[in-house]
Amino acid sequence: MRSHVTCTINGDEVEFLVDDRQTLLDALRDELQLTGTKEGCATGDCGACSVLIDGRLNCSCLVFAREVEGADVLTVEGLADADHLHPIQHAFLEGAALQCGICTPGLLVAAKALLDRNLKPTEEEVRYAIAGNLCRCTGYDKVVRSILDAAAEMRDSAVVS
Amino acid sequence: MMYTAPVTVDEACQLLASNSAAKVFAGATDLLPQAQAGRRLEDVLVDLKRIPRLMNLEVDDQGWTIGAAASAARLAEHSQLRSEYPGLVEAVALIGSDQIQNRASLGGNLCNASPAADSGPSMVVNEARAVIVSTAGFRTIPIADLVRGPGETSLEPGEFVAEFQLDRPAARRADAYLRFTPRTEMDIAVVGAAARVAVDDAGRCTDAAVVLGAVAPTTVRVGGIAEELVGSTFDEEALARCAALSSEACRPIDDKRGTKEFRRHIAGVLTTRVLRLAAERASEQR
Amino acid sequence: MARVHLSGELRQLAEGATVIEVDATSVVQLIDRLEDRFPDMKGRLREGIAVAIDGEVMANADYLPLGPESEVHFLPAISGG
Amino acid sequence: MTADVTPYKWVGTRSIRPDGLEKVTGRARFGADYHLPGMLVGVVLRSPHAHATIRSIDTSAALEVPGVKAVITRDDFPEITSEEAMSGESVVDYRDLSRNIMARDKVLYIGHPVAAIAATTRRAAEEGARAIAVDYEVHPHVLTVDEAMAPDAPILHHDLITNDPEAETRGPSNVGKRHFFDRGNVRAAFDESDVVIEREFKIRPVHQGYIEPHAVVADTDEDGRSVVWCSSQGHFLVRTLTATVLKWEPSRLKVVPAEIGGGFGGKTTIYLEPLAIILSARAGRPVKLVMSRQEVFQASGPNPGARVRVTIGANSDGTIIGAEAWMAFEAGAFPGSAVGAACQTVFAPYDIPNVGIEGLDVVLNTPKAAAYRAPGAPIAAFAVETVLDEVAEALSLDPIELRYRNAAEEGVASTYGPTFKRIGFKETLEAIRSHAHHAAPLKANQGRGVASGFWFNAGLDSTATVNIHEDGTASLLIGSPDIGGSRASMALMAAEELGIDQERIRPSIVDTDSVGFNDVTGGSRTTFATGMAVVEACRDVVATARQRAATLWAVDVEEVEWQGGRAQHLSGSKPPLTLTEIARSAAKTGGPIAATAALTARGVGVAFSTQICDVEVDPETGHVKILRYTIAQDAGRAIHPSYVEGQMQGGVAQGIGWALNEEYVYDETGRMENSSFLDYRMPVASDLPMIDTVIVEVPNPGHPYGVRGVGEVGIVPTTAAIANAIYDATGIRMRELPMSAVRVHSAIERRSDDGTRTPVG
Repeated sequence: MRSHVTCTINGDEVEFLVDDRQTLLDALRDELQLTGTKEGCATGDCGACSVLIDGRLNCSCLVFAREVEGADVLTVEGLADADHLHPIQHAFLEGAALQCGICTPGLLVAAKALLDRNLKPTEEEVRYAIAGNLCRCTGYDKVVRSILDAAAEMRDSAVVS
Repeated sequence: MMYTAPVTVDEACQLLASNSAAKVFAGATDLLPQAQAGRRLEDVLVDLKRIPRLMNLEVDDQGWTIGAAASAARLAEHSQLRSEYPGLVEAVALIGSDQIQNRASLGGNLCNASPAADSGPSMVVNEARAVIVSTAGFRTIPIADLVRGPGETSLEPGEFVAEFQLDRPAARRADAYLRFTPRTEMDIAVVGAAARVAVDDAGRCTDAAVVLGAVAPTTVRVGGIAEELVGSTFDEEALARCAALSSEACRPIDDKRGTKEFRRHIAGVLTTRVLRLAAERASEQR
Repeated sequence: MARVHLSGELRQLAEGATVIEVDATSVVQLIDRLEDRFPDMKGRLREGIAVAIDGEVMANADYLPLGPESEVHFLPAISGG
Repeated sequence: MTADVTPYKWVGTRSIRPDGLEKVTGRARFGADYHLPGMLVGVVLRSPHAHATIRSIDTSAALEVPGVKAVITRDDFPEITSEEAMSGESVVDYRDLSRNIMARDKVLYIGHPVAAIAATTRRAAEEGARAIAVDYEVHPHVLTVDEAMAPDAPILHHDLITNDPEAETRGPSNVGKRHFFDRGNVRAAFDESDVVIEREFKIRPVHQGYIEPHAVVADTDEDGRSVVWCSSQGHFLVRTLTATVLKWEPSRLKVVPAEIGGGFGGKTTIYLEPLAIILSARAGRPVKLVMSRQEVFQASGPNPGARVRVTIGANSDGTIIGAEAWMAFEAGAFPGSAVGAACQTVFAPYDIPNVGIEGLDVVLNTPKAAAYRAPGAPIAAFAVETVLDEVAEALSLDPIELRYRNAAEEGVASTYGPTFKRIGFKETLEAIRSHAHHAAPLKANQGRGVASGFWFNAGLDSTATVNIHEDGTASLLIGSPDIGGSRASMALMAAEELGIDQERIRPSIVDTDSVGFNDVTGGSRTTFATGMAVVEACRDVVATARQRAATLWAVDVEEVEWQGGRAQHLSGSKPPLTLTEIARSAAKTGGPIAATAALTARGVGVAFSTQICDVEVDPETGHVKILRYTIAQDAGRAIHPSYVEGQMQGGVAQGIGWALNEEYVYDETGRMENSSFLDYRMPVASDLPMIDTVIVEVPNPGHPYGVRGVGEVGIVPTTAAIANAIYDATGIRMRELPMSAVRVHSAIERRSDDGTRTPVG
């Protein structure tokens, strides 16, 4: 059965049609052409499909598209403002925290979820916050350092603004 | 397949009563991976997360009421629940990554009835109750009676769990939960062990219980723990005897996550450690 | 004269010789000469083989020049990961 | 310790990678991110049996399913005879490759493709797949090396004869190839040795674990030409392999490289491309085929499982005089595991006079193994580097000192034959010995282990084009897919050659019609070989630019030098001309400025890595925790240090997963029980410490910037370093991978029964 969904995605009011069986991940990628959110496993075990739903970190492959009716969804495409990158995106580039990049969208969204609630994370808190995001290229070292750098930068700019 | 999202308990009950192939869900963190592995989705899926009562998490003098659809993350973030039931919150907080935590529900974790469910042992050791509802009304059962075996609950057709109830903890009583997994996160318990102990002013044990997970078709309440510990100060010999009781009580299987012998041995190791942790917490309380 | 080092299976096919001097200025010429001298080697030096010349292992080495003192080894070709 | 301060302006700096912005904003397009108008969704019907003959396939019902537009089976693919099988020089057997992509007479593993369907929706395609009737005659199957080599084992390929002159039986066998190397007299060496240690090892299959499943979109037109968008480690290789399997002229295929979501060797072959191309031809519409994670585990190319026996003989003064290895690798459904490479690398780091190495390539009813990061070498190193640790203990020698005394260096005849040129093995040993980690204190139940490793690295062929635009910027057209940051390295080398800011250089990975042939991104070759082509093309551009300056100044070109991105006149009498000024007047001085370099990259430099790790073992559960990890590796010259470090850290992290928790678990029917990222346990962020890196730079004389490949050698020593650390912590020698808690604990239990050394603390 196909149904109509309206919700906010990356700040835009969006309407789309889905099959009731379709997951949010498939709807984002196939109906809305937002291919920044990636599929690595479709069983919630790799985190490559991570999005925020009403501020909460979720695997979009474990969410039926219809569940986000009226919700506020954030994907990697919504992280940057018009003309400048989010501090986490900037820190990932500066810190060489990505190689192939397939896990990067999910990691960026997970890092944002962490820093939204805790701007002074320890290394261990960062590691557990991104434990749901598998990366096979980097060994996580530079990813963790970049998230810590982003947190420091956001703390500094928070003080200024 | 049809997706429905009722906003009242009655509406949900009607949906289940009118369609035998309807199935409730909250986080779908077991449902969707199973569908991905080939299991056919039911014709009607009933999303419970829009029913306020099922998302409820509140406490009063009588005790705690936890909506069956409330996410593990909300439970873990509730500071009072964390202080009164640290073990239960530990168990719930171990159900998968942050992504899974924001969806997995207590109701889903228990009703999926996996022998390795992390919330099972803690809910049983804390003598929680499940409030079940259908068009015939509400009924309450001890949590231990909810799960019958792997993938099988005691729910009748048309029934679903609305909420869970927990008493307020007595003074100087505390629980704890530990599990063994190869990875530090994103893993399924090879063995889980929940303990609840109470102590007197001198730190001597006045009550103790251990419930194991992933070592039998359902959770296992280990017999003889209280007899071993009451009156003791959790000395090493007593804890060692409890470990032996736990290993004895297991009816584990060999599977891709562990061998029988390993599970039996780990059940003993975790029993000693979880009792010690619960005892420390109980005596710390004023 | 290229100095061909033989090991294992190739050495058995060359009646146990470990090092052979062969007058050849390219690898394909060297292989022809070896096959003439040791007929059992036919077909063993062309497919799935890499050639090491003076310490450098190369696939597709057929027309590479050989110096008077070149040290040559035949090795199973490998694929990278 | 590392080389002198680099004399370069750009090479050796930590620039932002050119493809970074696309990847952090979600705009980068991977294999599954392409959508074409009218595109159909494809699914593959796979064998439920580990070993069976296909008597018949009836697709009539499938074609009736609404939405199904095409159904293909073995009948849609040309037969490749055994004569045609080895037509190319490469290592590939095209007959086996084509039979792995689509089963012919037999299915040889659960997951083996039997048919493929394209439909307007995924559900229709799946319904179509269910409607196909396949009549199987099931045979007994074999799942391990021991089962496959048993005398009465069922034979997978009746045309597979062991190429072994000494083999008694000459009939069909499951042992395809026998590799055999020897030098000196290893038996005599053992007789003379003061210490001889022989040990057996068992290694389970593991997977490369790339997070992006295989994905392709193919659009075949009425003229029989097809455009293919896919993620791979080499789109030219995809074109060659696919064309050969289809018996098409390669020029009928244009392969467009998508960003690749990790490969590690697993995407240096083809699975879906031929299926999508033929489905598209039959349906007359583009077809997208994407593997599920379960399909990636069950039907792509895991690393072989293996059994290994290693014997090492040494004198009391710490000199190794004899070493012997026997290895049997599980190639999977078709012959062709990495046992040949394992035989060559097993003792390669060491200078050993007497050597005997035997390697068997064994087929069995599991998916055909593919390459995985230094294929074969990690298995061989796990055995050798743990036996070496025992030899060191027997001689009460420091493990690093034992390796140092026997380390190969320039002029040493390697155990795989060729004489070593300048290499940096000893430098990596010294880097670890002098590192703070080596002397740090340890607590109870903690242990420290050391191990070393070698890898060849590859040269092969590359082509690169440099175009200078009228604004003086340069674009690089590159044919090597970039996984780990090679675009950044190319830009840095080009900037150094041209003398302009690296941000004015735009490297892009272009399709098979837009640049000359390039071999695969694998064998740690891209920065070395494709880098060499970029450097040569840039030098042509500089020569042209000097010529144009000479024309502008009306002087002879010998009077013009190129310094810091400017043409300078020897006399100094003319104001220097920047590349931008020269480019702006190019139309007047001879036309556009561009150059292409196409070459076989000669002068490959081999690489070494030495690693040290601390573990804590919970004696009650056998759980192993990695406390600290340090890797030293010879990179020759680090072009982009961050991405060299990234390759080192990535190799170690995969090695840790391999060492502790990763393995294929089959049930008795041959079905993989743990084909998900939940039960195939790769390390998560909270499992690992920071991974400290020491880049050793012993420049490779064969490369303009001294580059040695860095992509693979980092994974080679890791499992042994951890095994040696577990021994140091518990007194237990682990000789089976993975060293899971279950196995470590049962070893602790067994050992405490026989009363030998009890664990520390």
